[in-house]
Amino acid sequence: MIAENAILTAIVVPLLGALLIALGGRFGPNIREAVTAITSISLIFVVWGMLPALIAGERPAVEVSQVLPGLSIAFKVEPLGMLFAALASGLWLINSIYSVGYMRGNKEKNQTRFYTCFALALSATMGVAFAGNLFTLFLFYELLTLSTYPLVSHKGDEATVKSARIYLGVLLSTSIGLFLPAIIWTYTAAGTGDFVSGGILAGKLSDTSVGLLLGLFVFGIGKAAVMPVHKWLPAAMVAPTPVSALLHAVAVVKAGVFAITKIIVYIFGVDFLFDSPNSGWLLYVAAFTIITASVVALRQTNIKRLLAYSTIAQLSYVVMAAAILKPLAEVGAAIHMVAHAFGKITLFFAAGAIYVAAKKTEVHQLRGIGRRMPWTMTAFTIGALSMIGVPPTAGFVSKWYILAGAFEANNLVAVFTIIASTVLNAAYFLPLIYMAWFEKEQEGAKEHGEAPFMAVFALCVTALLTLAFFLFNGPVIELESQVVKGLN
Amino acid sequence: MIDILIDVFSWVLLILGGVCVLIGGIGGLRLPNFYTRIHAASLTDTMGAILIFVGMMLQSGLTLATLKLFAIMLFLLLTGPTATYALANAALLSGLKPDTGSNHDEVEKEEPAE
Amino acid sequence: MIFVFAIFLLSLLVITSIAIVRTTNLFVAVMLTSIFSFLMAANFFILDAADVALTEAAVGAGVTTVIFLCALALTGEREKPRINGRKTARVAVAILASLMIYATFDKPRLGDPDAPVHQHIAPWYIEKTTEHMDFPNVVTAILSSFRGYDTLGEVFVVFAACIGVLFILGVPPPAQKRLNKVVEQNKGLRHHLIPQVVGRLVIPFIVLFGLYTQFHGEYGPGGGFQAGAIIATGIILYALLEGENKALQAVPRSVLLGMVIGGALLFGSVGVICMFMGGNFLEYSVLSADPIWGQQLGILVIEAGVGMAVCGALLSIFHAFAARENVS
Amino acid sequence: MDLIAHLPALQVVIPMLSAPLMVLLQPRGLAWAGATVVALVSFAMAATLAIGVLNGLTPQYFMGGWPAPFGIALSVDAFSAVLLLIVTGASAGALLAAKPSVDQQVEEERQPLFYAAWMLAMAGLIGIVVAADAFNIFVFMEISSLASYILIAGGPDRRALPAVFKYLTMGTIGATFYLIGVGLIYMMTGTLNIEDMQNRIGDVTDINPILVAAGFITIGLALKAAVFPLHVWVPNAYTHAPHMVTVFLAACATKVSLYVLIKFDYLVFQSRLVDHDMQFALFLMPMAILGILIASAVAMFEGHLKRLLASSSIAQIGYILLCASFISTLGLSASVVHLFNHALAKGGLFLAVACLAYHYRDLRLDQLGGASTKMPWTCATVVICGLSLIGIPGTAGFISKWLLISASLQIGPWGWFLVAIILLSSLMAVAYVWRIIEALYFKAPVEGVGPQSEAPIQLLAVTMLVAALNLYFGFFPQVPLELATEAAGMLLEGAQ
Amino acid sequence: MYIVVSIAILATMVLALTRALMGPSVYDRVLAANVFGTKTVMLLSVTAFLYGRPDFLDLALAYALVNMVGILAVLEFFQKRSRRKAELEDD
Amino acid sequence: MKLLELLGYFNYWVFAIVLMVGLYAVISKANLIKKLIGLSIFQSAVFLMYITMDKVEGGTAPIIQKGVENQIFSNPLPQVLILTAIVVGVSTLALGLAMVVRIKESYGTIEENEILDAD
Repeated sequence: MIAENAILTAIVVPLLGALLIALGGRFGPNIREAVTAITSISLIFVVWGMLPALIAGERPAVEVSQVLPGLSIAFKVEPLGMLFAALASGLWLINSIYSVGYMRGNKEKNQTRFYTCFALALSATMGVAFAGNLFTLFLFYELLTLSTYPLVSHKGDEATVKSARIYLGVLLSTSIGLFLPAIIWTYTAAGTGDFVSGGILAGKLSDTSVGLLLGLFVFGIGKAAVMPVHKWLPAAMVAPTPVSALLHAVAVVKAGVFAITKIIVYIFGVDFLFDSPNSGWLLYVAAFTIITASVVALRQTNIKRLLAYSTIAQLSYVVMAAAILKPLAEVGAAIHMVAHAFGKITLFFAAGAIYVAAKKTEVHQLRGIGRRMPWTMTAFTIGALSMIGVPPTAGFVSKWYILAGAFEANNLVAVFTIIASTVLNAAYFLPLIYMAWFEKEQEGAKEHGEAPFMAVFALCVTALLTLAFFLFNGPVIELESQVVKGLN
Repeated sequence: MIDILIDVFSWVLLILGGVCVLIGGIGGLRLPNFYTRIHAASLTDTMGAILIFVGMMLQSGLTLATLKLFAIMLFLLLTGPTATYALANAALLSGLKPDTGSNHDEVEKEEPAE
Repeated sequence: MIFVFAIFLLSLLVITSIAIVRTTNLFVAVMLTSIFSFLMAANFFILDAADVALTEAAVGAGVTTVIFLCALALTGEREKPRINGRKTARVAVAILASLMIYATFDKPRLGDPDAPVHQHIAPWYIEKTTEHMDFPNVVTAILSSFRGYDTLGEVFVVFAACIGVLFILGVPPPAQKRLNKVVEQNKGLRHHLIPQVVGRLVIPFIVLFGLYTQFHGEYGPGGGFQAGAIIATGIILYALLEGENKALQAVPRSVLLGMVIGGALLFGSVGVICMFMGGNFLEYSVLSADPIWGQQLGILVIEAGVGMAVCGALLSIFHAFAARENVS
Repeated sequence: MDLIAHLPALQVVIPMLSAPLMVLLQPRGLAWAGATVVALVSFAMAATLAIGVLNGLTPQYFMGGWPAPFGIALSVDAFSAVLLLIVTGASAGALLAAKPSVDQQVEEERQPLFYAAWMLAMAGLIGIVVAADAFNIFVFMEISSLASYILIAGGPDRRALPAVFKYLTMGTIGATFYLIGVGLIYMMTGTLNIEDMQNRIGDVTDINPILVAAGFITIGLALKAAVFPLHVWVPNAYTHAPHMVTVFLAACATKVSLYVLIKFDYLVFQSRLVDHDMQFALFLMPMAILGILIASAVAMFEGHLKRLLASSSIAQIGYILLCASFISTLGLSASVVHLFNHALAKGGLFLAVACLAYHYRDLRLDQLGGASTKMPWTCATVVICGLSLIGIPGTAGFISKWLLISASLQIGPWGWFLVAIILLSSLMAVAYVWRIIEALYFKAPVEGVGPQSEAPIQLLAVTMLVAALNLYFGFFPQVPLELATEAAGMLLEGAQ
Repeated sequence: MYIVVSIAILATMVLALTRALMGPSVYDRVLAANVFGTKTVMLLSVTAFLYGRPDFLDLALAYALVNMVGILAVLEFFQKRSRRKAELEDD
Repeated sequence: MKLLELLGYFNYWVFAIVLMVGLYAVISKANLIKKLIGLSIFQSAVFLMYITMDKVEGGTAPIIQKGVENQIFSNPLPQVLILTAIVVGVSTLALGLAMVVRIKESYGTIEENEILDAD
């Protein structure tokens, strides 16, 4: 019972926080930010408090209301969602700390709206993570889109609004145009949309329909940024860096790949999908996205855009891992979400810190910056290495599992893609790192030091986490293995 | 005997009335201009009405119907001249000249608005 | 024979309607409309609809013409020709008309006694009127009792029109150009002697006849609505003869509005009283120990209400238009 | 006097008889207060009736105590209960909020007449909904139409007048067409009572007049309901009407005509015409689809807030018709639920418009910049109701969209095409709703215009209440859904 | 016998209608309308007898009364118009 | 006989034609008053249709005469309906005319196209 309440609490706490932040905004920034911090800490307590029960094999569930017959708002905790929730709640705290540094350092306007929407987004994320059926997932998925829209368009100038429109347009139109019919189709075919171990669609659809439905889901979940619905992600780069971090690491894109993984595992069922001849294309699409996005990233000159394309590639890792349809690969998919989150948040924090301290946004401006901002650049390096998958970083662990899964399935395409993309990742990150540490700064450059303490502190924490995950990943893997235990 | 006499008399009246009405109608169509047509209309109207209604009154005898017929006749007799007066007055006021002999229709087409 | 009359009159009707549409002088169109109305009424009469014919006469030829003329005086009477879009409209309308004519061949022929219309409900009404109300006019019986609820609705339509005209024309007209000129009071037709004399003579008869129609409605053609319209016509005649203001002095606006409101409420309250006395809404039988007398009483009262409301409403509408004329 | 048994009659009679009284309530504000009280009482009665219907009652009432095919009967079933709730609810809500806005737009001395017309419009609409007699529907249709002409003509802009005139001509043509149709049916069946028609129409041997009648009734009511190519009166009428009138009429006027249309098509014609589904498939469905697409597209490029919403209304009417034309339980319940939900969403949006209009004279989108800072609550309700209009989950609009798509999926491969259209138009809805939101939140305020404060609390409170209802019915749609399912069952049963 | 009379009246109605359609001046049309009205009154009276229901003479009576109001309204209309014309000329 | 049977439908034909003439005036005329006149013709046509169906061969107006046995009466119901409809027609007309008067005052014209041009 306590766990049931905890689910709802996890959703309500940030919501309440949002309200308090909105009110607190009237009494000054300190109170507002204190409320944010308190909220995020309490969220961590609530979410992480559910862990023991989950590891013990419990699956707490709660139904809030029956909207239509067979269509209810219900929540259920299972390992994938738990991992996502734990990750998001944890990173929110760090992100909040960083935000304080970044937003104050940058003297941004409308900060109350920023923190409020941030909390709202977190609430939606919790909903996505704990959703017990497709409808609930969809509900919070849309809420997440809507609550992040004001964040993306934070600056409010013409260009930002335009980009934010692309962000919203792509996400909403894919979700309404493809995701929603897919959900309704599922409900019509299976009579339910509950997430059940082993899937609910087995034997209920013809082969052609399976391929079509999978397509609707994959492209409908625009947040997963599988090409060609990735456009919104570079567009959203206009947002302040903490928002980018939220998008890339904490919530939004993670919600996308999380949803796809969850649908593959709990709606289609891995075995059913594996036996279906028309589902193999997903792997190729993901592989294509990985390679293409990496190549595009090679050509980027703006740091944040480069990171954005890197994210697109990394997300497709998760999708591809899920699409390999082997237990080890599914575990890999889950772990890669974590690994990528740690790595990418570090990179974004670093990019933001550079912007706050030096107002630099382009790759070529990074020459010699390592000497001025050693902490930041160290963290950046760790993050980049994790992206490439070099031990001892988190990226290595997840790639290992995905590769293992690929070999298990004898899927050479996947193997080749992983290797090729690793090379490409190295190709665009290593020169950057080299440039930052070993090249000379341009003459007459502006004098600057590190970013505000709060920001540097946050990025150091995430860098450490990236390293730590390499060493202490046992509990996570154990937890996620529960997901696929039924598979073998 | 009296009945037959009354019947015959009333029929004669009715037919005469019908003829009067018809003549009035033809006059209204054939006469050359407005003021002459007024004559045709009003004269035969009154005459025709009297003849027809008296004819009918004879038919219905002393009943409520006769009273009504009388009332109708009275009103027709009253309104006919009034209407004629009103129209002639209006036409005169707005400048339709009562020239006899010549056909004025071509000169004065429909009233221009305001 | 009578059918031949009907065919004849109907042909005239078609010709008149086409002429109305073709003429570009709105005044002429209004005159033709009144002819149209006469023709229509004659047709109704020939087709055994005496009550309807009386209504059409009282409304179509009298009140409608007067209101049209009032409006014309305010808006001008010349229609500007428009060229485009006519052909399509004509073709569309012609196609529709031929479709409808084609569809007539399955309808019951005029006067066919076996038509379903004459089999199902109508005989019941004719039979029950004597039984429940004990008066001869079946139309009045249906109008005020069997389908009294429709009539209540009708009264409220009239009420709506009345408050609508008052509302819409309640805005003062835009400022006039000739401000320095003293606006001449409308004297009506006071200096026309013949209409004066005749009119004055006729007005009492009109009102009397209206009252007759009102209270004789259960026995002959007529009823509250026709009576209201006829009485209103009489008072309009007075206004035409003596001028607006004189008429308003005789029957002020507030009284007219009071009549509308009172009439509508009278009708409604009869219904409500029926409810209180244990019947359904408008179930007059409960009004008295003897159901037949109860029906008759109820019908008498509601017809009075209808008459009041209609008379008041038509006069209010007339005055609203006419008053505007005086200002402009 | 058993009050409950008399409810169907009282439902009509109370607002109708209160109309003349309104005229008498002359001092400032009294007419408003009276009208509001009456509307609230009506709403309470409608709610009582709806509860009764949910408990399995179908109250019948015989006017004048005469038995059904001879006298006029009133009846309340699940379908009419939904409409009753919409009409009385919209009226009560709009009236509760109306005072500040109406005071601003209608001169004080004309207000008693205005509220009297309002009462008549409400009584007329209720009368249509509860009537079980085809001709009685016509009479009340005219009461409501005349009253709504008056209400719209109360708009302060002179453009209201030609708009109403157009509405008047088209509305009269529509009503007359309906009258012709009823006459033809009467001619062939000899009855005016809808239930009796339903029983007797099967015996009619000559099908042509019935077909013609179906055509006339469909076209006539489609005119009044603003079904796609016959909608031309809507944008101007809605735009130039007083804001509160727009709230009221947009929420229920066209829907009542749709109600009559659906009722006639299902109860009277369906059983007789073998190819009835063809009628829907060939005429109504394409019209609905075109209406959805074209009106949404128009709304996307419309620059005036009220016109934009009016265009969107036309598209939403298309949805309702589309669902109804599936001839399935799910489709019909979707239709009925959407009637309800759209009334909520559009009512809320127009209420918010009234709030905005309290400070903004010019309601073109490019004039509304910066509203969000001064009127945050109003703008929040715009967002919520806008999302409901789009059909975002968690709002009432989503429920109907869900049912709609499920219903289309039921009809086989064609359904996918319809789903595509529905989704496309939803995206268009995203586009136009987002244009409003962008205008309110992200445009810089225009120099010299703009509010200093929020809308009056009375207006705002109702607006927020409606927004809250949009959310509430997104999560707990049981009541409308249950009524709708029952209504669908009843209609389809009639069709067999 | 009534039939003969009614045919005569119908014929006159046609003639009057022709005049009303032909014009040429508006006064001709008004005159024709008036003639038409009185003929309708007569026709109704005669048909009432033809039907054998003389109680319907009420109708004819109503027509006779109403017709007059119509004509006087026209007179009033003309008078107003000429007055307005005069005022316009004054300005 | 054949001819007479055909003529039995004549009323409906007139109904159809007059109805369409009225409709034509409403949709193709620009003058608002002309539109209203068209509208009232249009409505009158419907009255004609209803009244046509009430007639019974050899029937008389449904006012029961005392002492006369076995009379056939025409159908009273359509008459009642049309009485109501006539009232509705006049009400609509009055309202429409009031609007036309106001339109003339605020636009200076009652031609539809000129009004459209003015805004």
